Amino acid sequence: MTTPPSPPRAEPPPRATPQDPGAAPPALRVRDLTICTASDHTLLSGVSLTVAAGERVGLIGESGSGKSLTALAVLGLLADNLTATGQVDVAGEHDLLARSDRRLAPLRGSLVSMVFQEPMTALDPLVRVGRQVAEVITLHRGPAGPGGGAARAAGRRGGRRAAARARAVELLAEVGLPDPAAAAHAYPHQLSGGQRQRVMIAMALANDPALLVADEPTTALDVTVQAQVLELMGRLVARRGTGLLFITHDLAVVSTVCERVVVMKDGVVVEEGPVADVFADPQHAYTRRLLAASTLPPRATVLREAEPPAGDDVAGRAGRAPAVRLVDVTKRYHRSGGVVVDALRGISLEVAAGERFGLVGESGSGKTTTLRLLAGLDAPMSGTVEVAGVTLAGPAGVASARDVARVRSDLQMVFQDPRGSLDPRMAVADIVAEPLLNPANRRDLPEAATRAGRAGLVREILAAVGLPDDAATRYPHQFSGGQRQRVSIARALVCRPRVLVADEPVSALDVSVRAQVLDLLARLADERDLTLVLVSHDLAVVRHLCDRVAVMRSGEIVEQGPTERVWSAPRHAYTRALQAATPVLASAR
Amino acid sequence: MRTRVAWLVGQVAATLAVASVLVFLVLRVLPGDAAVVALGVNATPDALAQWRADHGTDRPLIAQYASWMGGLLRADFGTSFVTGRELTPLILDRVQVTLIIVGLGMLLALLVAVPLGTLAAVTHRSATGTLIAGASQVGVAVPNFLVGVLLVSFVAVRARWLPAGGWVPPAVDMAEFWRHVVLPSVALGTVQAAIITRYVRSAVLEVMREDFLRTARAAGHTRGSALVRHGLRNAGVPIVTVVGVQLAAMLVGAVVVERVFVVPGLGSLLVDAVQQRDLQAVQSMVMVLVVLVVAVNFVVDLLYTVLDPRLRVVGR
Amino acid sequence: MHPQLVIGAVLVALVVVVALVSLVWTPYDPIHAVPANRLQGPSAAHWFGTDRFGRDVLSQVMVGARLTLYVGVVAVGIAALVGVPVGIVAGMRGGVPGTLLMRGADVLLAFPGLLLAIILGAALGAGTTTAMVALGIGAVPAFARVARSGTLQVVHTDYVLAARAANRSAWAIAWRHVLPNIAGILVVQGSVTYGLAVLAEAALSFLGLGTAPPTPSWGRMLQESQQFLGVYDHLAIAPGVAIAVAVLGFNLLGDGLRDVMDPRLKGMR
Amino acid sequence: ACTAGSTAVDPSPGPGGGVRTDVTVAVAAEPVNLDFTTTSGAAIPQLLMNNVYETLVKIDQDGAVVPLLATSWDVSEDRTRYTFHLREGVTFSDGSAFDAADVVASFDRVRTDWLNAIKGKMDVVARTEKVDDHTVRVTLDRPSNAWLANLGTSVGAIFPSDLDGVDLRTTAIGTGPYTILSVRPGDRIVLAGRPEYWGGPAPLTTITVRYLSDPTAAVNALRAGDVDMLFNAASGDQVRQLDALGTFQVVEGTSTGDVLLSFNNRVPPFDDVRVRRAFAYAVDRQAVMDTASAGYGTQVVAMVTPQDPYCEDLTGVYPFDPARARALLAEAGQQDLQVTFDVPNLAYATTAAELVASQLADVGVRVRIVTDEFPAVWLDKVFTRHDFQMSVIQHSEARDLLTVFSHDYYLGYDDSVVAPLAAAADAGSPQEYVDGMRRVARQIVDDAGGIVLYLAPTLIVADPALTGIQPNAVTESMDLTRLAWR
Ligand SMILES: Nc1ncnc2c1ncn2[C@@H]1O[C@H](COP(=O)(O)OP(=O)(O)OP(=O)(O)O)[C@@H](O)[C@H]1O
Ligand SMILES: Nc1ncnc2c1ncn2[C@@H]1O[C@H](COP(=O)(O)OP(=O)(O)OP(=O)(O)O)[C@@H](O)[C@H]1O
Ligand SMILES: [Mg+2]
Ligand SMILES: [Mg+2]
Repeated sequence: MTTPPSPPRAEPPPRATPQDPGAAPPALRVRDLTICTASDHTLLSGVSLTVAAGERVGLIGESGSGKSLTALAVLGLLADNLTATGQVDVAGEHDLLARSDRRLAPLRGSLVSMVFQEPMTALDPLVRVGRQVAEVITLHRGPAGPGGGAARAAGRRGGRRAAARARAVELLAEVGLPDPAAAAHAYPHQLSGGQRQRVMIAMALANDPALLVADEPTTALDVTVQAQVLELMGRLVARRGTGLLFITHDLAVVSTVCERVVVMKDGVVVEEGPVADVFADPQHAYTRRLLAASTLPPRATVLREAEPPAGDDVAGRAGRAPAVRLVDVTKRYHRSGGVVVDALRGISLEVAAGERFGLVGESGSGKTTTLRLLAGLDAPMSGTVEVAGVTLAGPAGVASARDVARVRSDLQMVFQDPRGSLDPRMAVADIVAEPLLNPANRRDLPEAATRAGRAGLVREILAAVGLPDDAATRYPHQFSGGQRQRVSIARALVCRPRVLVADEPVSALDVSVRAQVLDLLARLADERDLTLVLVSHDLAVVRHLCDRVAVMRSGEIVEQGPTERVWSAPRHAYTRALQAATPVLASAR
Repeated sequence: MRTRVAWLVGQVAATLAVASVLVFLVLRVLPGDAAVVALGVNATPDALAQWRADHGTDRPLIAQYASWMGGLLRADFGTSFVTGRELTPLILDRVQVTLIIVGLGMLLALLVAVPLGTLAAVTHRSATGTLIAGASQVGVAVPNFLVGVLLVSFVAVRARWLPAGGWVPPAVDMAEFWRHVVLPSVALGTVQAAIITRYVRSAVLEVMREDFLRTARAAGHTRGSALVRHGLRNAGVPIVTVVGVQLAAMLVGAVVVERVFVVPGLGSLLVDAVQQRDLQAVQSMVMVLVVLVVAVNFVVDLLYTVLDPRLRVVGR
Repeated sequence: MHPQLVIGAVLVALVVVVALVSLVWTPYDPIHAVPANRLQGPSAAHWFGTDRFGRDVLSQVMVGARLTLYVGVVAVGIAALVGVPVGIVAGMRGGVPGTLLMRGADVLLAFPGLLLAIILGAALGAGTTTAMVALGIGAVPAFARVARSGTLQVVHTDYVLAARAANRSAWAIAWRHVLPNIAGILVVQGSVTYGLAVLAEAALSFLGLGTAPPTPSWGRMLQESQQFLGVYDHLAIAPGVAIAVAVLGFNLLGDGLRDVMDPRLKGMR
Repeated sequence: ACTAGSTAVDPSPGPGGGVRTDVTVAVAAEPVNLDFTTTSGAAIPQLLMNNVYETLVKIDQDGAVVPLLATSWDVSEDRTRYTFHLREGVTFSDGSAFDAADVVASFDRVRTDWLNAIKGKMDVVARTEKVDDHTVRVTLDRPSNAWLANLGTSVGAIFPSDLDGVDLRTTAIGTGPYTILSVRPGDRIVLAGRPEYWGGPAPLTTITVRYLSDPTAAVNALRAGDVDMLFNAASGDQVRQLDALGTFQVVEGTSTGDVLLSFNNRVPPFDDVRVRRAFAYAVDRQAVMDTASAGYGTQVVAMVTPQDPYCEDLTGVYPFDPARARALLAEAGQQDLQVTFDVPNLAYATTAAELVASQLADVGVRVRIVTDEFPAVWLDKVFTRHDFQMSVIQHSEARDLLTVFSHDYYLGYDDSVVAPLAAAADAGSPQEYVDGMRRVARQIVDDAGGIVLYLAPTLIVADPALTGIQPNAVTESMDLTRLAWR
């Protein structure tokens, strides 16, 4: 338990005090916000919160507690089946909920902007990301005011466009995209998860809004980039007096970024106050639980076993055949305009059967690409890929469809982007049951042959990942980001794979749920001898779960070895940088 | 790149070659004898034999095919069995007419259908949406000839604004060309508009719930402008597909409108030639159609990759 | 309930009921000519008037409902059952097989439907079913193209990738992911094809390739009314409205199904 | 029914001072080419005869043979030698002069170059000789009354003697008042008046013949003022509607188009004359005409038109009498008869067929209608292969009674009685000819080899200011030579 010690407080801090009451209206004032579904189910009730100009407020809470809904309601972007009542004022503009879409639109993107939780699906797949960023700028820069511009002269518009493009590239550079000019030219699907997330952030920052709502903006970013982005947001807040509503599950980030924190559970605000106070002296039981779960014990401390064999070179557990073996694998992507991206530049690694292997590294370093190769979803340009005894790719070429199927009957994958990887037309029960429909996948699960048996397994696994009972009959779009991520995990686990490759599986989960899911993974790994290849930008997660870890950067593995060794004695400068940049839950400020 | 071009060219060439054999053979099984049709009811066997010898239809199929192909390769469709006229200028002339009215009709249809279909999708639960959807659905069921007849009777017969039919090539008299081309294009376009509206509505409904539209709105778009700016393009692939299919269908399917407005297009020429069993003309026209349709679909496939970068295969 | 679905179902049911009733009862013999009664407007005795043969239009419209239903089942059925799998396979497989399929479809698309009908008529013998089969085959390429375009987009989604990673076969992906996600546009394709087929049947009958007179057919009634337009409009109105009702019914039903099948549109106002 | 149809209407002069010299005529069927010597079909001679090509003699509106390129002719005693005195000062449209050599060449060419089966009408010619530049002698194998009248049809068309390098399919060189100016396939053929025409300059400088196969399009074109005259381009019902408007002149003439309900006399049940007669009684021919042609047309029952010299009213032979029909069927043992009715897909034919079928049903005959694509399928199936029981089609040729009711023809009519009668009549004196042909017609009607439902009308709807309309189509020709504006 690493709950920061802090002296008990005599009185609660003043609630929602604007920093400078007389000077500026609060960036955001939400009063009594209630959100109901069309079937009159209340999702959010009586939420009130205030963000003063220049204030940074963290919004934390359980997955599915209504954080995203609050944020969406502020911008008037709730899904059509939801209705919001209450009052929302933003930077002097009153009662946004009562406004029509037409009157709200000019405010969005300029006065208030938002970073969406799931960046993978939030970008228009058909438009180059540079243009998407530039569009935000041009949309709001007309002499007729925000959103206007009917009278714009064509010539000036042309000039403004070019300027917006240039500015977009600048923004992409500021959010830390390497080679921003080339990145601006890429389509969303050509970018990694973290890169897309940064594009979203660039869009939100483009017009220096008075209120910035950031919904888990750094879930896909490695800690070094995260630090850079957080610093950028901090600069914006300071420079423009922007109010920041920062939704995150990462308490350490909250403690470094925010001044005040609001805690939600089950659609209500359960606690709020200055970060230091709340973290030091949580009043609500949930907050206490949250803080308790926020630090993960390193695996080494859990598992006082014999140290794995020393040596950083490619090696598996003694005596066991490797479940996964990559030798000198390269992968190159081609983008339009002849741009080539070397996503993997000759990586080699080996994961023994039953081993838990972590993959950390820079955003865009090729982690997802590596996992795709393991699942046989892509073929490398060169090198050998062996999974579960099958050579998926090697000097002899790529494996046959039957071999790939053999691999997949042992291997399941959790995708980095839950939203896109769930068929929007299928109910969750069907999505989760899907792997069970292939007899090859359910060799160890005789009961899965029947419909009822499958339903039972689905119910079980949904409960195990902490989803409510009614989840089975609902559709993906009716869930929160974290809930979708758990659906995606449930799908991968339901048929008890031997190998699990998971791409940021817990990035959207609040720490309490995260603990639950990680426990589940650990238990399965132990019980069933699961081989785990886990990508995470969260070093604590890797340290908690994995035996060995590889650190990637720019398509190369810069360092690999037993987790504790890498943690305690990092050899590569980048590893050290990662470690240094990891935010810690610090209450002392 | 070069291999890709070669692959495409080869593909098209192979398609045309196979199509030519198919078309040629299939037409030989048409019931009815061109000689009898040409010479009519009182023809003597001698006369029939003479006619067949004159027109080469008594030669082995291989020889007939070879001479037809030989002509095609020189862009020479031969002479019609029945009219004795050179087919090449005739068919090209008709193709031009058809392309003009079909093109204009499709343009009109798109100008109407895209906004209307989008509106129907956006308002799909309200009265407006239901009304548009309903109207387009009924529109699909309205026969071309009815639209044509109504247009003629109001615009041409009652009001005498425009001629009831006929055709003046643009090269002859531009003003008259436009006066004659309006009604047939509108008649074609109306029915197409109804059809395409249905597809646009469906395609737009499909993208309407996408997350990126929410992003666009967060960036400052209204619901409508987000849909126009980002939604339509995402709905573009199915729409372009349907436009391609409908264009192909209209090349021949415009025959009803051609009849009502007395437009000398490819459709009516083909129907006449089929009725007269003028196989030389029919097979050449069908080949022209195959070329046009393959071209249209080639463009459609190309547009897919323009519209949707995910469908692009770069560098291969 | 979805209003379009309900209205559509009601209209289709109406057509079905009328068709069934016509099997046992019509006000008059629909094919018996009474020259003395020719070309009468609607009256108490003949609600929809009489045609140029003095036959009761209402009775003909009732009997014509059967054919209209038949058109939908056979023509749209064939087109969908052949075209959709072809399109999906072409979209999922790509490469040489996909190209072959689509180029084949192109040739068929270019092949004039009239020729197809004549050839089939020669091969199978002319008749309603032959005409329907010809129309169905003629509509295959359109279905294939539409299905393929949808498939091309769906196969690039992450959920298809996820299904592949979950070791689902191409069949299963086609059936469970691709088909439902392109169903919307296919439903539209089906309903449009249906509308066009009802009209095309009339054109084919006139060539002797479809339903031979005097069996009533809405399409032919409408077509024959053409020369009476402006004088005996009831001849056009009765079959015209009947066609509109049937097509509208199937379209609304299709649209309704389409919307209902899309969970994302559920619960929306 | 043996009065000739209307003759040219001569409406009183109306207002309107503009002297239009052009006219646009709408016609339904387009010629596939310009060569009726090798291509059959009525559309080519319809356009070209009289207007472009001329013959030695002409059949006038009342069916009489009158001079045209021949100013007069002598017939030898034995009626096998005709001496034609040719008109002088006639030129072809290519500028060459018309003389006896052209006649000889034209007649000879029928035998050598023609493919069109109507060439048979010249079979009786033994030889054609030039007597001098303006006299031609034709010797027949045997006397023939029909032959001279046949000379007034397309088979007697006079071409220039030198046709080297001329493709008749695309060029027409005749002596008529008009010449082909341009052909736009699928659309129109424009005729230009010849100022140097022997009968004086043509009344109009331009005649545009537009081909509007869709009757509705034709009516619209007329009402929109795009065309001035419809020549058989609209259906009977549409003409009734136009007539009711009162803004056009409607002229009904006769034609040579007999709409024939034909039986296959070779096969059961139609090899039994009682069945054929039963059918004749069962069909209400007036009702058929009312339905298929809106009452326009002429009731005849033999394939004889009012202009034919041997016309005789035989309509009373088969009154509409269903009871009699039933009785005859019973007598033939055919109470439960089912027949297949092959109908060409032509509007009038399908309409007539539907009514006929319904009327036959009334006498207990079940009729299955099979629509055959016309011309290809119908010609192949019915005409060539005789694979049918009953059919209906309009026979448009002039004086085709003997052709249709000959044994080899598709009806398979047993002409053993009729053929000798006809031969004798043809060889006899004009009076014997008329009498003989009447007997032939009566015999054919009595045998009910086929029943003429009605004689199709020539329906002309035109601008009231148009004069010179010649409505009676006594030959295939659409005679536009006297068309003029008032
Ligand atoms: N369109 C919708 N229809 C019905 N229920 C919804 C809808 N959207 C969200 N919900 C439900 O509302 C609740 C709150 O969702 P919200 O997205 O705000 O959660 P969250 O706090 O952002 O969680 P996470 O941290 O997992 O993203 C969840 O239980 C979710 O299932
Ligand atoms: N389809 C593609 N076309 C072109 N470039 C691509 C494509 N997919 C990935 N890339 C590029 O390849 C590199 C590696 O991407 P990958 O998705 O493997 O990164 P990652 O390590 O998973 O990053 P993140 O943590 O941000 O998800 C990135 O630079 C990315 O831009
Ligand atoms: Mg959320
Ligand atoms: Mg990734």
